[in-house]
Amino acid sequence: MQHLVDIVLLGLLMITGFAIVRMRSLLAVTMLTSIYSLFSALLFVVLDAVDVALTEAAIGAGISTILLLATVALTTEYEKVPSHRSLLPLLVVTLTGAALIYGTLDMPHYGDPNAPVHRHVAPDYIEDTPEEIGVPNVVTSVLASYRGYDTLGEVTVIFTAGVGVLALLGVHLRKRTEQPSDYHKLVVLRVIAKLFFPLILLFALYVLFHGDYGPGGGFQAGVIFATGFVLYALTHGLGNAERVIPPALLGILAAAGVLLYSAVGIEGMLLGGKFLEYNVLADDPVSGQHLGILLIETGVGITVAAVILIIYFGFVSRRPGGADAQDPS
Amino acid sequence: MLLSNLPALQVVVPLVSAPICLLLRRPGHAWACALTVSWAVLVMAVLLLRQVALEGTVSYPLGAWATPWGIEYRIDMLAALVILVIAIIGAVVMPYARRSVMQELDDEHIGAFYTCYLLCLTGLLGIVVTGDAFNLFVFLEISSLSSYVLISLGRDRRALTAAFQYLVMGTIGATFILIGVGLMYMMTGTLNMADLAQRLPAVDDTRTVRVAFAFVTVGVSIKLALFPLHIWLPNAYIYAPSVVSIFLAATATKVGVYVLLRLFFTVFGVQFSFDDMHVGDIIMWLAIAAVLTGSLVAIFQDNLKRMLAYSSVAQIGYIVLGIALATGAGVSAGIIYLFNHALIKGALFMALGGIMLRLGSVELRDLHGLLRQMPWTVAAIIAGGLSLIGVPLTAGFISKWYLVAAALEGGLWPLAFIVLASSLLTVIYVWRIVEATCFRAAGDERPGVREAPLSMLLPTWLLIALNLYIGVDAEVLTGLADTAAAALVGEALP
Amino acid sequence: MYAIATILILVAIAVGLVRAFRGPTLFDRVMAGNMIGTLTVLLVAVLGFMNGRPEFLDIALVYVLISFISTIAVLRVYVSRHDHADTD
Amino acid sequence: MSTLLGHYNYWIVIVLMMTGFYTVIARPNLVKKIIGLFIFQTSVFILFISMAKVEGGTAPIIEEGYSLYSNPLPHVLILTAIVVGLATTALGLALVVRIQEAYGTTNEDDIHVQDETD
Repeated sequence: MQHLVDIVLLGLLMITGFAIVRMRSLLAVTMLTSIYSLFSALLFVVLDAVDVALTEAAIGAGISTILLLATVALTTEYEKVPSHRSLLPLLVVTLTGAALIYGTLDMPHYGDPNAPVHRHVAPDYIEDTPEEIGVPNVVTSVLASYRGYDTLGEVTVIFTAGVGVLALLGVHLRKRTEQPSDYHKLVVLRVIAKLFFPLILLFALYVLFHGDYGPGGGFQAGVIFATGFVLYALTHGLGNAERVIPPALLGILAAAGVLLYSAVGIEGMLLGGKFLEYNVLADDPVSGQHLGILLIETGVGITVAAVILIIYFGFVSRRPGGADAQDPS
Repeated sequence: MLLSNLPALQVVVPLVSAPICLLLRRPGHAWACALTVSWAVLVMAVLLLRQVALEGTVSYPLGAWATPWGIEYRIDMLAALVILVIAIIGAVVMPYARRSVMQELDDEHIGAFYTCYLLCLTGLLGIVVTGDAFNLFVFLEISSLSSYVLISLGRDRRALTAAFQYLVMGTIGATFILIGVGLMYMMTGTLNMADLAQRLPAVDDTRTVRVAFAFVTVGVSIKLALFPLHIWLPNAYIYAPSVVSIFLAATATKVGVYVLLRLFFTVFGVQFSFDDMHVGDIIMWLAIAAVLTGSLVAIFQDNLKRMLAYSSVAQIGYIVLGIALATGAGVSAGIIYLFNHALIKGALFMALGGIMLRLGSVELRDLHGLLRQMPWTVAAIIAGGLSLIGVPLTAGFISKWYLVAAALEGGLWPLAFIVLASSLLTVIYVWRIVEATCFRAAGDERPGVREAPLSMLLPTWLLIALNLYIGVDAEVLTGLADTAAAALVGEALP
Repeated sequence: MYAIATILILVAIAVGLVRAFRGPTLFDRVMAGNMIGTLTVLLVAVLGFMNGRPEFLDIALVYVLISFISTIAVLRVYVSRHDHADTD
Repeated sequence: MSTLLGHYNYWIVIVLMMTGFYTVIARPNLVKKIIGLFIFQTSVFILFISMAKVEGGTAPIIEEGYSLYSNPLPHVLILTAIVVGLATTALGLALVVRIQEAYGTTNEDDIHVQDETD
């Protein structure tokens, strides 16, 4: 059964991919991209990668789609027909693809339990996690502890994106009174959004603190948290959303998350351990690990939520055609 | 405590200071923060080099997890040298940056600028220090993303398109590297480079590993702008703010070369890379093409930044040429070249930044007779140009000397000939600068154009002085480079 | 039982995809996208029960949220401006 | 036949990757290029996750009654890679918005024309 779902989903992905290349309406393409991402997230569920599925859906189908929509709204909606057709791209792609197919011929088969990836390094993570880290979710233990340094890099990457968007687009404050033109038509939506808003934030906290036991963690929580505010901004207007969480605060929060993460690492050094060694944080190693993981996941969540909001505000506070008066360039 | 954690601190200090820099509201404070950190990084780099020279390769397990389960920092002589290059450039460019950035950027962007600079520094250092293939990808992305932002902050609108083009190509390169790392992981089950080196020989006759090798090589070649994947480079250097041109030209591509060395010699091993995959032959031809086309195109450029950018493409060709020889002498020559070229290009772009500040243009026709008004800056350009050509008593001579010697040692006298011939091409474009600035009368008056400020002139001349010093006394550098090269080439021998 | 449900959901997704491709109006695509989102949630739930680990229903919750918000986003951004059919 | 089944996943994934790659290098519209990058990267994620799958295994969250788990390491790597992908997409789109403001177009060919005539 799993195989069937796997095969069908891959087929659907392929069809969607071809449609994305062919279609010229960027709006339609954006929605297909969202569907593409949703399908791949489904595939991740089938392939046992529940954490990844959660993230891909929230990032790919959620945030990326919204960013794409905002960009299409600020630029053109229809892609022009290329003025010249060249065979070179097709040639490059065919060669690259052929090389990859050639490379698959000696690969271990899909799902083979004796493949090298399942024999070296990884089995020890599964075996040692219960006693060394003491959390059931092995993905969390590897992410936050064994390869915690990669995750620090990941937070830095998203922080970089935040700074970049801040520098490129800036976040200009909107007046509260500046409401969407059809504000009065949105009563139902506003009521629902207001009801949902606290629930979404609560759910984000659940995902954050439940990440040790089930799919989830700081990153996913941050995205969900930000999504709640995006919903609020969509229904109540940007000015109101910026009053709830001022853009100036967002920059500080984004930096604070990275600092919290690195502070945990440096604390490990100060206590005589290595950078990011959690064992020394508490009297017994396992509770040290728990504490360390909790703190860094919180740091990740703060930065991710703040940066996604910076990015969102940055995009939606631009006016079509670049009529942003404050911008000198 | 401090010394034993040196490898981690080398990267963590700039990383932590980046968010702090964003929090500092005033542009001056952000600059001070970046300056302090750059010098701290230089001090650490020197200490680290000393440690490596005394004790040999340093390994640092992050999170105290044993390899290959955790991520390892591994610093050998090569890594220590490349860190030193990055640190020197960073430390010299920061005092220089204040004036240049103040003039070229709006106040509101200055905080973000220094934050991105620190992030870029973090990324570049992280790439060099790490002993983990995936961690390399992560830090590569930190440095790339921050450099896209830095480039896009240039005044000209073409900075935006240059940054976009770099973003697209850079991301393709990074994704290729990711695919390659994935395939390597698939065949070995590990991501640690030392562990990979041990486990790859058992599977290196599989088609999967061969494809993995090809993909990582192509991915890295995009990053280091090896011909013909260099098309992102000229525009990125030209339209970026001056400080960014200096920093990226002197460090980013060098780190790309470092990754290539790591890959060929440490991870896959000389035998697989050069005997089985014949990568030496391929990159040698590409390098020759880069040297010739880069120099030729540079001759016809009227914009000095563009001229130097194409010259960079050629110089990268020389460095890769050394690597392609795959002998101890060749690799050593490549490393020396890498080090010296960073100093030369850094100095040259710095001098251009000074001209940009006073003149607002680096078009050749606007520079006529500039020697009178900016004698020190023009002298710096000429000194740097001589070094670029490879005139004796400059660092450029040392690097070319070793390269030619390595080529002759390998019995490749046509190669030596090409190096000499292309140096003649370099003479031509350097002469064009000399002619314009010294022997042409200024067409129209340039009132108010005077020597670049001391804060910019001193760093420029510091690099030039370093250049001349190496030209006279290169023993320390060549000694270290020989050690590094011997370790690389010898490591893979049975 | 679960198997049959899975197959039916997959068929429904494929049908929805056809509408998303063909359009012709924006509303058709929004509708199709929303429908695929809902079906995805169902599929995650069914797969969870089929594999005996229904505690992963958290994922389904996130999908609901995402599907809800992206539909609103599309409509908020475009509907006020687009009342005519777009043709491909 | 076993080669076919054993490699089905990988082959389709390669087709997907190339779809994205083609979109990046062949399409002049900048937004479309970013979408192409997105597809390219997402497909590479599927490649990694496919290699993590163990036949008959379950999600790597330890629980009584299960002994065979899929490989958690690629999951971790891809979580990181997804974030990197988002960062790239966001920056790329921000650049597109600025390019639109500066040039009035997001078509690569038109931008070249404008740059030439400058």
